[in-house]
Amino acid sequence: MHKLYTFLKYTFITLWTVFIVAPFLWAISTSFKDFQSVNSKVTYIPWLDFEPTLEGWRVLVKSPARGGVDIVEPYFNSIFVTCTASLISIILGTLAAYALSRFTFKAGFVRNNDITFFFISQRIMPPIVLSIPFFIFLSTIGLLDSLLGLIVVYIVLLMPIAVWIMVDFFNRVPKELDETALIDGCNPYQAFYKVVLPNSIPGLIVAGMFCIIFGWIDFFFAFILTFTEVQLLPVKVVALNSSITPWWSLSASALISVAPLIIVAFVVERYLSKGNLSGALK
Amino acid sequence: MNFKHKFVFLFPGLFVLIGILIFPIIFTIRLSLSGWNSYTPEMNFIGITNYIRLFTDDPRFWESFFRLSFLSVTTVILQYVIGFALALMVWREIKFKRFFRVIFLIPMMTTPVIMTVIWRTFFHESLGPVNDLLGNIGVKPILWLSDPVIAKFTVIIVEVWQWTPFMFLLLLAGLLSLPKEPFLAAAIDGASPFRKFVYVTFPLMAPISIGAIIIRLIEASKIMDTVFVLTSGGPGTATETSSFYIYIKGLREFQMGYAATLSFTYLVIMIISLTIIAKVLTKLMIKE
Amino acid sequence: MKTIKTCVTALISALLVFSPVAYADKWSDQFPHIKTTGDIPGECSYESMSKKDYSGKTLKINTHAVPVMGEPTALHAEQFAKLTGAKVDVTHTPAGDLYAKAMVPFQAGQAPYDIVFGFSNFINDWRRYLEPVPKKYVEMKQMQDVTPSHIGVASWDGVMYQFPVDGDRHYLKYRKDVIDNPEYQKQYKLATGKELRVPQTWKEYGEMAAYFNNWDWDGDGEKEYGSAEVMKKDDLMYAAFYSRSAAYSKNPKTPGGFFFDLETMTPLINNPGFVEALTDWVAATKYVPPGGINFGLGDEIGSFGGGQTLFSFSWDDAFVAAMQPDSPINNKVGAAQLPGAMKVWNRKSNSWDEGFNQAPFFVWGWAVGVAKKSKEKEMAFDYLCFFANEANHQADIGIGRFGVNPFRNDDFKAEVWTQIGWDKDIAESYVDTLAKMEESKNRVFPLRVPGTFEFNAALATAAAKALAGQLSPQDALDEAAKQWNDILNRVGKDNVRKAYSVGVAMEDNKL
Amino acid sequence: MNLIGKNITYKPDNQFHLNDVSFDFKKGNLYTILGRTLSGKTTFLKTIAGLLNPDTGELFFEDKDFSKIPVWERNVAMVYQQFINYPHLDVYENIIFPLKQRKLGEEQIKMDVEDALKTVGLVGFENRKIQELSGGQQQRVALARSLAKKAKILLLDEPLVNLDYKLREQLREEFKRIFSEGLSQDTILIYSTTDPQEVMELNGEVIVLHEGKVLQKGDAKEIFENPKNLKVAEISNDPPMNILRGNKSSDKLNFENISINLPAYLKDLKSQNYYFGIRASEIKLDKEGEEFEIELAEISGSETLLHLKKGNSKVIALIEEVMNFKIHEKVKVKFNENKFYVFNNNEELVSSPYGAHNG
Repeated sequence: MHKLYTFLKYTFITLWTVFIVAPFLWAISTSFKDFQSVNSKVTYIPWLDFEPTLEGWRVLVKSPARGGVDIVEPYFNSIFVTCTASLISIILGTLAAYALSRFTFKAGFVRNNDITFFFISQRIMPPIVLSIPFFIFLSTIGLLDSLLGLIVVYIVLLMPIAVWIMVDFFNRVPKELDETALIDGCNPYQAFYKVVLPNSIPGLIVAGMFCIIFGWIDFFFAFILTFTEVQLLPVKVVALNSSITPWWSLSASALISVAPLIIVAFVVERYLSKGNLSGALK
Repeated sequence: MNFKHKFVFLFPGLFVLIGILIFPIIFTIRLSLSGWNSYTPEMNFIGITNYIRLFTDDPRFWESFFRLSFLSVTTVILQYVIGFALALMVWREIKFKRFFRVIFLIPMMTTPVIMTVIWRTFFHESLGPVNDLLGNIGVKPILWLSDPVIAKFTVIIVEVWQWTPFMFLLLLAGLLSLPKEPFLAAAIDGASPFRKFVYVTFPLMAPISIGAIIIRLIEASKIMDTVFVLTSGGPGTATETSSFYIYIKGLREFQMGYAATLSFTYLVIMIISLTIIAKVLTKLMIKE
Repeated sequence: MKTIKTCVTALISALLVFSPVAYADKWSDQFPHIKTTGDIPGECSYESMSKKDYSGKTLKINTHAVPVMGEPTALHAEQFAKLTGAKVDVTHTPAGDLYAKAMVPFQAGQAPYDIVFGFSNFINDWRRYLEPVPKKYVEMKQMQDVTPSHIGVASWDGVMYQFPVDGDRHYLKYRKDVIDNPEYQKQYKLATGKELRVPQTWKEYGEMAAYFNNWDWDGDGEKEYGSAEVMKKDDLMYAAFYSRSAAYSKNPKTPGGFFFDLETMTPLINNPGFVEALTDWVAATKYVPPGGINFGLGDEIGSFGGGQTLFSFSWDDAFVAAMQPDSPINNKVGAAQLPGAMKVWNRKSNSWDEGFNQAPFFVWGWAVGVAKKSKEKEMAFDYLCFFANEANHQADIGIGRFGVNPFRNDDFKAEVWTQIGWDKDIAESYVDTLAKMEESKNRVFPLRVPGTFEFNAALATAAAKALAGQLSPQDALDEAAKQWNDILNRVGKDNVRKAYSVGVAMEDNKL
Repeated sequence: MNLIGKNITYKPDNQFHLNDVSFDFKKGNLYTILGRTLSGKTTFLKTIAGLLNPDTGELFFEDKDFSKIPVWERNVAMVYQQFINYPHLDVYENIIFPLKQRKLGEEQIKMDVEDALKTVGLVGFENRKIQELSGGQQQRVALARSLAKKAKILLLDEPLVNLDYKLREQLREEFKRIFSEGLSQDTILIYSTTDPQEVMELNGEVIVLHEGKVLQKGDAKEIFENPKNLKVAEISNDPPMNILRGNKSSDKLNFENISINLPAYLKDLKSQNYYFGIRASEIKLDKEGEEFEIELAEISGSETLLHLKKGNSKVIALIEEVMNFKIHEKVKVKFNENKFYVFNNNEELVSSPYGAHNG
């Protein structure tokens, strides 16, 4: 019985791993192909099935005038926008989450839960709903096609995530902890940053991770709200999608775009293993 | 606790959010009462004409909505079941634990709109590896993207691949934070693994599960990039979802006023149904 | 005087083009792109542009993804910047989003781009935001060589809004190595009792495609299929449908509209002609490669260009791509006009007119305009003029991935194509095909009216439902026609009629 | 100079947490709040600390309106039943935290901390992480932090309840010592508990709290000997006092199935129905006694608790040694007839074996 369970367990894990890895392997293989190797028949292994070429990768750094896309600048733009927006969202979101977790708010029929739901409900709106209003909004305040404008929009996108995770997290931090700090002579701000914050690092890491992921993978707002000054990575990559789709460079860019976040995966896993995140996620 | 300081904590975030959102929301509502389109880009007032059109003469929207419900509920259930199973398996000691945990997390780090392009080549009916490999064992080409029924499941496969890690992470973290005592008690009672799961693990995980399911439902209901890249809503309208339909009406056909009507209606329906779902789940999963 | 001058320059340029040796001048040294021809004198030649000074100014352009149109845009931008000192920012956008990407800021009263690329059928929605091409460009020599059809496509009611940089039409591509193969001709005759030849009608096309479907007819160990077509909804697929419908529905005896009856504004798309075409098309789902029902233009080009199918019909790109030196079917493809039909619907008599009918479809193609709100209009037009100057154009049309296709009389010469390595008979059949389309008096132009997108999207949705087997062709088109009526009511019949009459005038050879 | 509360009521969500509570606490004294879980003890302490604002009522300390002073300026200290320390700081940093907050000089801080550590017996643990300490040690750290502060009001909210039996006993002993040595005459010490034994041992002024209401105030002995009513009698005894419905006849106390000779001190009682209370420790095994059936036998420490039943009468007896019984076994027990408390139908004390008579 136990042996059977172990066998099934490892089988399932192996199958799932194969399922997860398969598209990446396919992307790696495809990124070294050319038009011929993609379009005439199905090929898998370089040298054996097809003659590999680095063209797909070269396209990513070449100038568009020579048929490339030059993703270097967009890459750094994406990192900058994602990190800045995440940071601001985490700061504002954590403050709000702390308030919602610790204090009682009443205004008419509105209670804490309603305010929390208001925050989270922002995630319900599909980007398409907001894209046009945001366009008008940003053009009114003169932030279209700017990093700042994108950051403003991403804050709306990311703050709900930060609030959601941090409210949960703070609800699990005994409120006696902050009460003790108050009694020990801290005013509420001091209690927050001297005591609550240092003990919320796991929560902040998870919230930060989710913010970074959801900021990094956004395509729609970056697409609608930028023109020539600022370009983000996903938009640039999608712009590879010409009438003849260059599967090879798309594959290469897919691999490159996931790379920085794999680091995030390792960080999260490390904290998970140490058990530090346990309290962070509900 | 109740201090006036509480407002200093809440208001920056709240007001930033409201400040950024108030205009878009009012704008959307106003836009939904106008006939703004590509040829008359004006904020004229046409009353509830758009709403009448939506409720009396647009079966495609409602079809897309029910399709969306099917897709998001199915994917979220699959993600939950698989994510829970995976989390249980790498919860306790297992060989290469850390390796598996990292691997299981990675799909959600990929940009859907880019990754789905890879999936499209992957499921390409004549030039993709899946049908080719299946062909080697004698399976006829499966119409992954062009059969109205199978295409839905292809979308589900891709969504499950992308977002199961999200469930997995939340549930694994939940498992790791469970108190040890109930498990000790169960072990002393000599409960079988199955009974232990049903009577100890699952009830303890119920609140976490509800949170994770609701958040995933919210996210899954926005499903659009996948459909857009994978099938463009086709074949026919077989994989069109609400947000993709709104996208078509808004940014392809440029019926801005009508798209705003769809958006607003969609939003209201979603908020109501998610509230109900949250209530029902709480009833079902948490025994008083 | 002017005529003489034109003739002389044309002669000179012709000489330059056809001289077998690479022409070396100071410009081609600096810009290897034009090494075959060197600079060709003209209003917007390299020489003329180098005299302009736009330093300190920035030109912003939104164009299609690299490489199709995107690469030449960027390339010429780089050259233009070098010549004039201007800074040129180019962004690339997938085809499906070009419309929205320009339209959103247009409607918000913004002009983030000086130059916007799009498709020629955007003209009606875009023209109120576009600056008409100034007289001096319309009248310049470079423009004189553009064929009347393409001047028509770029203009609205006699005013040119789009700067001609590309010419587009749908035509048939076939595998010469099969159709002209005596073995297969015999085999086909034996099996079907019919001739294997370049299909003259859609029925022949279908029969041949069905016969050469799902077996390895080129001996490469892989199965080949009958036809690759754009069937994926919203991805230009309605163009494919119009191409298939033209022969059945464009009756030279009944002028006054192809999509609508101009007098009554009744949608015609559910008449028996269109239904017949859609029935053909539904049958075609049987002889496309697996997944072919979900092919976009890229898939079609990849599939045919990769040697997977016998036929394909759409834009030039697939043909030029297939003829690239590194293509596996290089010099194995032929071009021909779209198939015709042995009957055509007569909506006046409400019956079929028997007899062969063929109608070329001048589908929309790449088009580009200058934003009215742009602050750099002069520079923008200079750029476009430079983009399309003769030296650049000659170099661009030979590069398949650029997506720049013939639209000048000079392009319809076989030598242009043999020079880049095409077999002579292929080059001849190609230019002959294109020229015949230009000459045809039974042409169909794309729908360009307010709400074009809605009309096309409604039709595409209906056709896609038919292809997917969700509806019968008649029901699908009835549904589309009903939606067309709804859209007409929303937009206003008179608005649509007014705009549509411009296109109908071209079709009826009145412009 | 006292801590005075007047008519304090706290009633969030329409439920009383504090119901018209008044008190007058003097410096240098120990006050114990006795009450069941959810009786309002924590609310009471938090109100004094300033963590909660009562809906009505006044609070004065040193003749100042205490309610105007925010919690962080009140100079109180509080130890929770959960072991609350700052997990990101080590033991030493934990203890100096409030001192640094008050910006005391370094020398002063050092001395205070050493004193505090010595008092709670944690010398040598300065650099330990909080998570590395046992529950009892964690609670000592919390106590040390409160002591080092030399606060004018020290609040202890069931500090021992989450410790195991042995530690509790041990720490309780130490508390007695600490309270007598380590506290200045300036300090008001308020200690809340559910455990009557603790109240007895700490021997301070007692306030019995139930559902937010003060039921009785007085010293421990007074509460024990003269519980004002049935509720106080239940709360102030562990196990709770056995309550039996019965009547008094001329020479007997009659309960269902049982009758007992009338003790002398109840002679003057009117003959009618009463509630009779008797402590578990006053029911003894005795061969002469009534026969009861054992429903449950619990062994706790060195004692055995017997849940007994006869007909519908149920009582608990406390045997002060460890004995083994079988369930449903029959035993004979005797009630100490001199230890009956009598409550009237309004549940008020009428007569106590210790002399108080209220009518």
